[in-house]
Amino acid sequence: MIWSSASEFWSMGGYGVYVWGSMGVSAALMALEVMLTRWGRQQALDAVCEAMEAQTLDAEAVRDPVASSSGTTRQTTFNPGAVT
Amino acid sequence: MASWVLTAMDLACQKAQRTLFEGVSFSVPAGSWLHIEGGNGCGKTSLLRILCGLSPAARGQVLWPSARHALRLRPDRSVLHYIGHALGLKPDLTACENLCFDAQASGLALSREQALQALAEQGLQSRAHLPVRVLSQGQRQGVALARLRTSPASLWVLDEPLVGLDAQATATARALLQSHVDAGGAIVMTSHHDVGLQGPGARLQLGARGAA
Amino acid sequence: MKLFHYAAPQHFYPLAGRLWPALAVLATALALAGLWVGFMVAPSDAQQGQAYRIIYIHVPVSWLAMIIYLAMAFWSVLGLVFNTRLSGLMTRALAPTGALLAFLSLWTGALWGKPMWGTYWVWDARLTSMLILLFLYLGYIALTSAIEDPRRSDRAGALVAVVGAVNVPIIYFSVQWWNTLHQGASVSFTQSPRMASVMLTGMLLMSLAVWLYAAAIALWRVRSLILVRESHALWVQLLPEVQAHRTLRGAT
Amino acid sequence: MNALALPSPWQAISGVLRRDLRMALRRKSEWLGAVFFFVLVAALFPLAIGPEPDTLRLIGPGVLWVAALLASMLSLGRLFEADHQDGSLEQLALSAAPLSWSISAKLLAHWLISGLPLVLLSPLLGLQFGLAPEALGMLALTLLIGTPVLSLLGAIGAALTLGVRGGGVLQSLLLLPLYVPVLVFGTGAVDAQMRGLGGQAHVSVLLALLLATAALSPWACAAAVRLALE
Repeated sequence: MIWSSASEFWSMGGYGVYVWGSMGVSAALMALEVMLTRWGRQQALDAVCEAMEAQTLDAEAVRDPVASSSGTTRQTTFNPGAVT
Repeated sequence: MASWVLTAMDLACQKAQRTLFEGVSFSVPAGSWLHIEGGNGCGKTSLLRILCGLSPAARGQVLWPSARHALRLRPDRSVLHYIGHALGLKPDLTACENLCFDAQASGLALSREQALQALAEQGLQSRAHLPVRVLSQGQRQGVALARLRTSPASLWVLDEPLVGLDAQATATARALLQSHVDAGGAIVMTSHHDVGLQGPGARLQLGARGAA
Repeated sequence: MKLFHYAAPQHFYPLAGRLWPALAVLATALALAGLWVGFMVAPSDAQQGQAYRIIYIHVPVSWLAMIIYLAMAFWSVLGLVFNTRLSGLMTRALAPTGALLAFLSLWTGALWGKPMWGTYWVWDARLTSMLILLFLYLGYIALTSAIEDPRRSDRAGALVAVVGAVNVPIIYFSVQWWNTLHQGASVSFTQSPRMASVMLTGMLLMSLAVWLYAAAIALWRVRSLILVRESHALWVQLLPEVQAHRTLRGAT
Repeated sequence: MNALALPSPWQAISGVLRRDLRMALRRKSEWLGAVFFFVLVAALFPLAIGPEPDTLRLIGPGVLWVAALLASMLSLGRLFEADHQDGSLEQLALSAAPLSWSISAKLLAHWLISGLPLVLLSPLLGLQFGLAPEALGMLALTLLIGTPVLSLLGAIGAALTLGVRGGGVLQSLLLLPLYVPVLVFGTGAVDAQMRGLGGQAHVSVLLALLLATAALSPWACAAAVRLALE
């Protein structure tokens, strides 16, 4: 352990702003990417469920077109597009 | 022309992850025609583009006719002639220039006289030297059909060939198609109204699950 | 053939599912070890004092930004040649992480430049090339998200990645030439500090950590992309997590 | 009455070339606009930076090269977009001649219309920046070699973003990184010339870039165009 005290560690020989600036931002952005990927996962699961619902609606439309079209036609508005 | 046949085996097409049609198989021998029918958005144009090798089929395969053997690779203008919704005419060039340059750009030989004669047969001789942009939609369709007259291809793939034509132009177009089939060529076309071609032919209903 | 067994998204999905958590855990362990060595064990540098410790994040991130782009080019060539669906998805999964690491490389490079040369931005050959690499990443991401049709956007993206990869060495060479040509007052960035062995181990540990982090994130993201891309396939709809999500959605 | 003999692909290429040139001559507004853009941008910088001859001489090559680069990028939209809209790109894809050959003919026509005028105008504009005669000569030479490379690389961007919403902005984002080597060696040659070192090294690298892109770009464009036609 080369640091005598915690404050010396944080000051980093006077360059604390630069060292912790770069380390901090890197850690923050990586954490942000992890959260974004988790959010993307939920979006993907939503997309699959909506696709399944769209398919069941299509199946109904083929079986009895009049009944199903009169009901509210669910528009699959969600376009997964770019899931980052 | 040696006897050949255009065969399509178990074609399927997907657009934006939705299957437009699947299990479509047919064969069009020389001297016959195929009329593809179906509602809007059932994939008629996509099927034609697959037949031209422009877009890939999700499943299945197409064998194109050629003088010697069935071609597996992509066909070209010497074997097949495609007219889509967009007619492929340059608006700034005159009808005659369009025919000549298009033939030359596609690696085919065509003289001015042949082009002018084809336009005359289609009843457009008076407009042969006008820029295409001043022509009406029906006349542009006529220019596209005139290009068909000069094409060496034995297989014609036509998307709505008679749309926008007046009665007289429709008659000449129908005669052109009929003469091509009688001369041993083949036509695959989509059209909302009945073209009424005689001779061996078939109809293909797209859109119903697992078309014939 | 075994190789192509995992080229199908259906088989790659469970494999990625098992791989990425393991890689993530390994990455965090290596990162902690690397940081400990880098910040607690390694001595301060003779000339640069404590500021040199930024290399423990700057160098790994710069390496990875370059390696990820090459990986994207590799997957793209695979996709163009073998027409496998998975390659387009894998390239698309790698791109955001690569772009992030390229940006971090510039960010940490600037923060290191300030104490060393008094300016945040040095037109050094490697920093400039990294800036251009960031543009290549953004170009790929913009193109693939602008094209709706999945198949076309995969292949267009693959073309851009391959053309970009062919140009990376040419760009680096021309920027290097340009830098030496206009050799101004600023000291060049190229002579990195003499590496004491313990510093080197710290940096290598961090490089491995960032490498595993990138792999884990990419595999995790490719799973979501596979779900979206194959949402119409039956095997996706029968997945346990999809069923669980469906009941959850049904409940709300 | 069918056309029988199939002429060689060279005939097809000359057909595409003559057709594009004839169309460009009939519709001058498009490509003349790009040339005027080049002249205007080159005229704006002295107004912005001041008439002081030394600074103008220093920034002259860089400004003219960047203006030429932006002007050639401006005229890229016209390369495939019109043909894609009216269906002639499909007919070209179905042509008996290989698609990459037809595309190289289109690129040559595009360069003759958008690249060559820049080369011919550059000495004239160079005078505004007070460049010495040899520097003007080197500038014209580097543009003569460089603008085809800009067209060849730009064609890949144009083909990739064919029919894509917001394609123009996307094109510049895709192409600017690829334009860096040409810009560096183009301006470097003129700079070296002005400092008396002679720009032969830079010119040879520019020629290498030209040969490389001339070999690879038509193939990549053909692949991208086939992709866009799907």
